Amino acid sequence: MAHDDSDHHHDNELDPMAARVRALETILTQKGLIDPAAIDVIVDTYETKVGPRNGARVVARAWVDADFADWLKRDATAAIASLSIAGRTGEHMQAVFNTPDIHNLVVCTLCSCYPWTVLGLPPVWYKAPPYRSRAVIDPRGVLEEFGLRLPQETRIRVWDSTSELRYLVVPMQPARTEGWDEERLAGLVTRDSMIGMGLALEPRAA
Amino acid sequence: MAHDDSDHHHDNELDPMAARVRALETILTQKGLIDPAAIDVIVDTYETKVGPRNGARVVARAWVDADFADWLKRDATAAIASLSIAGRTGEHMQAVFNTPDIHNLVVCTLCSCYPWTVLGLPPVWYKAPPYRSRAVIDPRGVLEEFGLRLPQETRIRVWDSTSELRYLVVPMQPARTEGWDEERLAGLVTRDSMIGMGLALEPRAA
Amino acid sequence: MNGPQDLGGQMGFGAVAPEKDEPVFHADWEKRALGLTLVAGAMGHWTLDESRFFRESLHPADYYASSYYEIWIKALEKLLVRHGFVTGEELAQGRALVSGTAPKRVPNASAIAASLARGSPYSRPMAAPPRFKLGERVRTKNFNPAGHTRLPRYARGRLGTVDAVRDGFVFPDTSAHGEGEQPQWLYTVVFNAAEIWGEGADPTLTISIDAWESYIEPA
Amino acid sequence: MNGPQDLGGQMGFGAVAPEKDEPVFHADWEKRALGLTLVAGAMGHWTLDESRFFRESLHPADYYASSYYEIWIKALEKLLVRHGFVTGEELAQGRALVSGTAPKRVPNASAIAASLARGSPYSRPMAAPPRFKLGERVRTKNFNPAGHTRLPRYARGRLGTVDAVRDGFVFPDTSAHGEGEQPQWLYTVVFNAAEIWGEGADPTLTISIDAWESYIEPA
Repeated sequence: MAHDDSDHHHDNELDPMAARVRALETILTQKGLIDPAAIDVIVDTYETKVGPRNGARVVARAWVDADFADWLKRDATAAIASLSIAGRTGEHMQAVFNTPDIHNLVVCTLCSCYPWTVLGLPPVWYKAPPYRSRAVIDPRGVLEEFGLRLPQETRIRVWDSTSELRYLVVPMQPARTEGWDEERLAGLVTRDSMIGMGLALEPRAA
Repeated sequence: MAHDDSDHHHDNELDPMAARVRALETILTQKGLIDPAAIDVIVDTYETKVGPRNGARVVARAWVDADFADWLKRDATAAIASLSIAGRTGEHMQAVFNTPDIHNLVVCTLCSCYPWTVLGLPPVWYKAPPYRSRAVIDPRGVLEEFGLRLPQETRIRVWDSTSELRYLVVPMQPARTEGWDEERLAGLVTRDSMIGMGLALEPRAA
Repeated sequence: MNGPQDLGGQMGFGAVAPEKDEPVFHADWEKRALGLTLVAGAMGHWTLDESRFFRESLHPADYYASSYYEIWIKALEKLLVRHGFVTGEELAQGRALVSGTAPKRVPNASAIAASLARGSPYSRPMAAPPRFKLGERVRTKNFNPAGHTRLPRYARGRLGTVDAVRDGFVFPDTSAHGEGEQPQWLYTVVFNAAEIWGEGADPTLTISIDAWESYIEPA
Repeated sequence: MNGPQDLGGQMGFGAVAPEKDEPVFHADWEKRALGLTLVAGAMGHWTLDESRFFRESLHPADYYASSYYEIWIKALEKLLVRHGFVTGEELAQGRALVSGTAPKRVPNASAIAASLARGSPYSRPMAAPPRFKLGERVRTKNFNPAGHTRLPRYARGRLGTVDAVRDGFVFPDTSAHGEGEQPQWLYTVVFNAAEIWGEGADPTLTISIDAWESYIEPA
């Protein structure tokens, strides 16, 4: 069995999906098709190591270092790798930069493509039909539900992730943060702002 | 209550939809919004009076009477009414005639529009997603699932019932039925053949 | 709306499954569902188009998991709530609790029998002549309204031919939303399958829709 | 395929519902579902594209009623059966009953850690130069394959502009069906919203997709 007995205490009433996944892991383990310890590694990686703090480091670096920002624009995969951030679903990165004129938004209408290396695993709303169906036809409406009302003259560019390219939105640096160091700036960079569903935090809110 | 006690014997274990409909009828009756006897009339009408035998009479008449066929082509509603067939969802009839060159097929991709007065209530498959999704893109595939393989050179015309017009397909008269009377011919006209999902029966099969 | 009802060309629903010697109804509740839908509609508070809009507004997961009479009943409940005839609490408890909207009419058995026999035409006299003529090349418009429309997604922005000029007909896109009948000329417009489905389309196939005048423009 | 996955522009799914302080996983089974999907894929018997095809091949009612990890698990079961690793009977009983396909490899914890850190690039060297150039006007093709494709329905037959010429990339439409990588040049193609959504489209909106070379043709 894939789990030791201590796991079973809180599973007295397994919900159907929990039971189904447990059964599948059991079968595959009994057949020697998988190593359950490999699953533990995956879970630990995305639960504790890889997440939006990676992306925030990239964005903060781009804010303070114009050369890095330029590199990120030209070759995001290499620029990001220079910060020791790389791996699965980060193989082909594209960084897209918000400006006063244009706001970038990322969606995967066909499944749930998302840049794991810089943002971790996607939130449920990113993978669910409401966002995937509406982001390409009514992005302003969706943004307003997230509390972000863009000026009417701001252009919106939606990037539908239909290939293995993965998009990272670089939000604009908030005003009154000149001279801040990278770590402090990174604290302003939310996950949603790197999908385009928000802005970087204002200094007072950070 | 809308039902007398005798109804309850076989309802000891109502399925959820049966319970839901029963509850709705109860509420509407208690509020005086409906007359349950009016429902009985509707059920009786479509269970015993209105059905594909109506359409078969129309088709058989068109086979034996060229003037009627011509009238049916020009003004199906009036021609059909001349046989005392009229009513709900038969207000705006169109008859479309199969020939050796063209086979007509009717679908309602958006809901379940169907010519009740001539065909009765639609079968489940006509209302369900497989037929509604496929009839407009792969009619040959659907026809083959119904056992009808049309010659490759036969053109297919699919009529998507997007308005209140209702389409009746007039199948070709089978060979070797010359001189048959209308009633006998009507026996060859299946419901499916009047949707375009079949042909009229061959004499030997009738 | 681009809702679950707009099925033309969608895939993944499996084989068409005709039933041998299919009965008119598969359960007693289906009979009552049909009747309830018709008699409640006969109160005269909503149009057929509004009924359709409520059906297609079911969540897609619900729509695709439901039989057609289930869809009818779920939409009917919402219509009755929307028009103030019943409350969610009444539906939950299965009995009348409060008074609601007064019905315009409550047809009895003979009134319903007469109305079934009579039908209710949707054609309307038109003051202006039709804009398009038989054989004319036209292009359907491209639009994606949140409200009701009878122009399927597969047939938008497509080049076709006017195959028939019909009559003036009640316009579903307004009639569904309490905005009146606003009748328009109706046309049957026919398309080659290749115009709609592109590469790999059946070369022997043509498809027609019935299109209200505002759905089309000169090609 | 025009399956349930092709959601762009569909309606009726309700509001986007972000969750405050959302955890990475909502239940322990989600952790195992993620891990199982990745380690089973690491056996090397199917491609990412084939996984996606199996997910979008779920019945639409099932797809729309399922959370994303549920979709993953349902598709994984089908993949494992399809490739002979498990049987339906084993899934029903929850235990191994028969021997099945021998796996090409069974990565252990350190192999998986290395593979997560390394990733697996989908770019491929191309012998021929790209057919289209930056800024060129192109039209996406119209096709409706029964198999896997990454050209969404909303973006078919549309006039756009090449916004970027990327690299050669594995072609999903063949890779999903055991027909090889057949890499093609990949482009980012951008469209005005009015080209896609027609009347009433947001005039400030542009939308781009990543399109393989065979998806587009000169405008």
